[in-house]
Amino acid sequence: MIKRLTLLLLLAGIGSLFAGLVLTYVPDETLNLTASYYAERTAEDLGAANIVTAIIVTYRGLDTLGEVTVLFLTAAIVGLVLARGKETAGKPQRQLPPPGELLTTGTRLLLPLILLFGAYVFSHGHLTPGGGFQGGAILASAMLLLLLSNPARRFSHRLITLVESTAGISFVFIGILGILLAGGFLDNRILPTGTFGELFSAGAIPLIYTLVGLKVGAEFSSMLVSLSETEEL
Amino acid sequence: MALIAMITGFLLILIGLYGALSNRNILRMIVAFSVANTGVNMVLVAVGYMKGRTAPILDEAVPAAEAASRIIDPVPQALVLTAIVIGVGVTALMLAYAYKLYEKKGSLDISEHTELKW
Amino acid sequence: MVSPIYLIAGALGGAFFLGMLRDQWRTASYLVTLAVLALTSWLAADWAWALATGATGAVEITTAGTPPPFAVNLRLGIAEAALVLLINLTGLLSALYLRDTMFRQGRRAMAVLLIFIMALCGIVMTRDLFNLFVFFELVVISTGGLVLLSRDGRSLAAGFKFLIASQVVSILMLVGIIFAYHATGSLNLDSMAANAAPLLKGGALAFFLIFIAVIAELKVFPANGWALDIYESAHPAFSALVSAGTGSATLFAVDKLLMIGGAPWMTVASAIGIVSFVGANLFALAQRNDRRLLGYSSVAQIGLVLLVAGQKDILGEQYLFVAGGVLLAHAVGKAGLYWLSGLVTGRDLPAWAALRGQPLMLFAFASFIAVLIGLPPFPGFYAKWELVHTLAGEGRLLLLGLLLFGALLEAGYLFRWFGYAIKREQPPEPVAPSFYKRLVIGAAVVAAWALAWLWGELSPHDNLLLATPLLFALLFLPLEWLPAKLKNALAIGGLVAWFWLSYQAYDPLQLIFGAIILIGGALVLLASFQEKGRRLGFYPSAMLMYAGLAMLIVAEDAFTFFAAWESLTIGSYFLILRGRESEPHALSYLVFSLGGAFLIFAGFALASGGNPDFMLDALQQLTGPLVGCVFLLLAIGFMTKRAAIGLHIWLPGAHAEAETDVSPMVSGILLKAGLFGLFLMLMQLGRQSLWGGDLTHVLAWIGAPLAAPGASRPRTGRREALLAGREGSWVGWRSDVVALGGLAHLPEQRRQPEELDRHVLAGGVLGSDGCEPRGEVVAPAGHVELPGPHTVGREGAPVAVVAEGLERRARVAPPPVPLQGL
Amino acid sequence: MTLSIALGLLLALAIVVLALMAVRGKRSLGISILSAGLVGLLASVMFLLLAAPDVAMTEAAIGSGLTTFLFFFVLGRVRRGEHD
Repeated sequence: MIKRLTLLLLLAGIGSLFAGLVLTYVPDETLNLTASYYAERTAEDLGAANIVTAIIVTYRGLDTLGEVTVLFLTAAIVGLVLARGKETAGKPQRQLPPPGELLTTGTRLLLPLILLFGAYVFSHGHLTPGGGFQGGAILASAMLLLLLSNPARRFSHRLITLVESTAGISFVFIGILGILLAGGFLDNRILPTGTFGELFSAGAIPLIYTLVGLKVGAEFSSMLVSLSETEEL
Repeated sequence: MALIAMITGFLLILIGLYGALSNRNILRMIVAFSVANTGVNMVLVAVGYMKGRTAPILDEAVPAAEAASRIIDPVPQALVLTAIVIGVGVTALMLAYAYKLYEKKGSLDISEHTELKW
Repeated sequence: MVSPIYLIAGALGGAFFLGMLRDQWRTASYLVTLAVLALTSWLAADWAWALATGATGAVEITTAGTPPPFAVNLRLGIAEAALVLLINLTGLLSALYLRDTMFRQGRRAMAVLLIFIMALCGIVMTRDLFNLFVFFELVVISTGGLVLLSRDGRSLAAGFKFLIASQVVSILMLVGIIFAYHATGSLNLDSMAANAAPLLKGGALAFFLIFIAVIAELKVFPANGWALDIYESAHPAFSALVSAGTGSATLFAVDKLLMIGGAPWMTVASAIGIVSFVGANLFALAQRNDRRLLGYSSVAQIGLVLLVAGQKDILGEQYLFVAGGVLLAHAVGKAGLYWLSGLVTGRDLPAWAALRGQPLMLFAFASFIAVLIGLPPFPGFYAKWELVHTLAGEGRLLLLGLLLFGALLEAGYLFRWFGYAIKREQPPEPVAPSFYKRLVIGAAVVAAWALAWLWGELSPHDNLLLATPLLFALLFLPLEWLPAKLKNALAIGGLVAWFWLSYQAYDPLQLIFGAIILIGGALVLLASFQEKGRRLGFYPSAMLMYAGLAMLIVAEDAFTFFAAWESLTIGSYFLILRGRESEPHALSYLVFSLGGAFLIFAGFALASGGNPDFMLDALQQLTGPLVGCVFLLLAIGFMTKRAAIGLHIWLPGAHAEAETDVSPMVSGILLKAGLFGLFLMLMQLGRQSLWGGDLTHVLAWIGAPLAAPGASRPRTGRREALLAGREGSWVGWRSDVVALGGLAHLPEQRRQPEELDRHVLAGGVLGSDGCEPRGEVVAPAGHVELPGPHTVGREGAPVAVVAEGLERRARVAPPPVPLQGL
Repeated sequence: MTLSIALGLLLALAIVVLALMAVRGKRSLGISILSAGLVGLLASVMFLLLAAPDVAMTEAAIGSGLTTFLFFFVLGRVRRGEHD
């Protein structure tokens, strides 16, 4: 009973904090210091149409690097956790019901479309909403569809981790190129910023976001594959 | 509009925290945490919203010249994107832990795993 | 100079590269990990050296080619460089230590370790608030992953609870960040500090959320249950990394936030810090499991550094010296102890007796404990000296008292643990034979002593490590393999030579005590020639005690006096600990002496009014009510060493159990330190009264009654115990009654040492020379009745008789060896 | 303008109700995971109202889609054991 009481007390405290924040919140009329800088300078400096992508990839590129590492870590640790399981448990393989007819043909039809859409999303990150993470998630959903349609299917871990690592290394390499060629780490002006609105514009942003998309897609699928491999433990 | 979203977000956080800390089943705790994460994301976006302005994408409708007066604050959106992915990362890690805890102890009840005392 | 961004980019590149290697190439991946960690450590060391020698100023690293408030930037100043170096070195050593676990886990675990180290460096270097949050999350996730390395089943539950708590903290922090951004318009720490007004006025709630989240990340005392599970169940090398690395990185993050928060938040930080320091130390007293005890000790030390961070405004430019000293001492000491705990198989404290078979590991254990507590040659000592004086200067006496109380608790449970390791019976399981682990522990010991030398150089006072007596004592450590007789001769030679070299410079008081200590010590050591074998540990501790005493009598300023006082305490503790069942008595001796030492420390701090290099002679100019308190503090402190009534509990036990040649050392020479202190105090302060009572009368009465219980109640049977009882009484009766009574009678103004010898009752001191209690009494004081308050007032018999006796003594015996006549 | 506010209020109500369903212990685990996924989906619609298309896509694809699938995957493994 005391545990429930302390919990309610804690929540009451946090709730009053939030209430305080909401009551004193007054929305700005104009963009503040940093937002106005981004609004004016993104178009000429980086040549990216989607300001949010410009912020994510270049201005706050270190955050994105950290974020991609978060996913890399999660995939590595999930692999570590479930790999530990492999040596210990040896339960008999569970007989799985065969996938339905609809699912297999559907997968064969949808798979290329999903992959194409994913590729579109992360390659046009700097022009339209969407980008590396969303494109990567779509690629992972394509992988998911494959898994659902044929659970016993084995994926080569080698390929997935290879894709993931090459994408990661080239992302860091582009960052370092930023120091050598352009203003600083992760600066996107190592490539010409091209004409505004074109596919090949905004310097290295599309390149970085493609790599991020591949990496995120690979990481999510490696997580799914690790989880699915617990099937026949 | 921003206030509605912010209040919903805070409510979600409180519900999520209540669910996470009062439940005994590990999976329910993780579900509650993912609800709380969605709540936080909603608050983050709500803070960046400005009345009567559009999304920070420059195209024909919002030319670069008058961008400063037409778009909302892009920075919270960049932060939210990172926060969502980090939230998913931590949730996936917790699920892996939950699976291992279940495999080791055969039950999903958190109270059985408290061998370590104060 | 290579740009510091490679600290992050290099480690990341290495981690991703590990993904490329095949899973079977374990050695290749391990070598890549070590190479990356070595490179980043070298880079950090290169920058730290450049910054320390002033080759470059603090360097800003901007990313994305745009100026800071609009892009994430990193900074590398001297503090950041030192911390990054510490984190990388601990990472490298832990990777070495985790060799076999890494091979078993494969390249994924190595990648997680690399990213963990990179994230810690990120926390230290980043100047952006949201970037700080991302690196915190990286640390949380990699901690969750690395906790799985240990084979302990409970680590899963501990890891899960850790993730839950971190998730709650990250939610609060995110909300705080967005509202802080809304209030100040930028996420960069420096620009936030620049226009902090809106943040602290309107957005105070937002800053409160961020501050509380980062403090919770620190795992301070009340909110640390889940952290201790990690410390207890995780792999020791990993706990070393968490306590040294994460602790320091998060503390630096708090320091950056305090830069924005300003004074009100500093008091909050120091309040949380002191509560955490004292609370965690109290809980640590009750611990039986070694790693959980280390966990509590980490929480306490992190609380202490938080306290220092909270005093940043009054510490001024010494802030880096003090905070660095305490933090680095904690990091090295704690990491060393965790690595050491990896060698011992048993998990309860007495199981560490297994270390007794390894003299080197025992020395490492003693050094790590000394580093943690902050004993003289180590950085913690210098740092605490400056901190306590600044606190006294600002009149924050409660903080000062709690700080010293916490430090005493910490010394108590750590030395109790050391006592178990020395005295308890050795468990059957041997210590792990791995060479790598010993290499890592050796590196930690070298780092500890290097820090001691470095902080000695940096401190305004002279470097303790280079004081010749202390150096002479430390010389005996490498010579431990020599036979006892040779070492004994060397020791006696050293003592006499030191007396010969410096007796001209002594004034009469110093001459008397110098003679007793050095020549008396040499005489006592003569008895040690009949010992056979190598007597491991006897000579370093004995010489440490003598070094402390030798430095004590020549000390001019309070700093050297107190450093000498603590060294002799530690030396004598190790000596007494050698006795048969002397573990409880040695511990009670240590707790009493260190308690007394801290009282003296507080007394000096109060007297100095906040000026760290306070000369002893300045005691004379003290005026006002303060003097009474200082007198009281110093008196109690010196009397604990004197074993005066009420504070003598350790004396009989220590005597009864001590080895035959240690017992005269303790009674004859060690107690004289207390007496010297009292003499010094009375000479400087003279008669003092506090709250009406004349303190010196009180002192005299304390001195006299010791005779009664000591003589009338000799301990049962044991010859030493009987001797101890009578000995205590002889020493107590004659020297106290006669000396203190006489001094108390001194006229108001204080006396210079030269005039003093006619009045001082050195006769009493000389007469009660501890070597042979049955020595003939110098002056016919034997039948003088106890001096009641009425007799002391006038020029009573005891004063004249013995003073006249002294003059005959001084004229007759040539100064070099006055004692021969006894 | 009032249309978006009305829509916002409706969405907010739906989200809070679903969140309560996701958290309350009495519902079966599957239902609570599903309602958590729906909370994510409705949140992404709310983000559209808040003029944040990028975030809406991410929340939809990753926040609700992938997370819900991860939950059901682990639930499948665990469900074989004891019924919650």
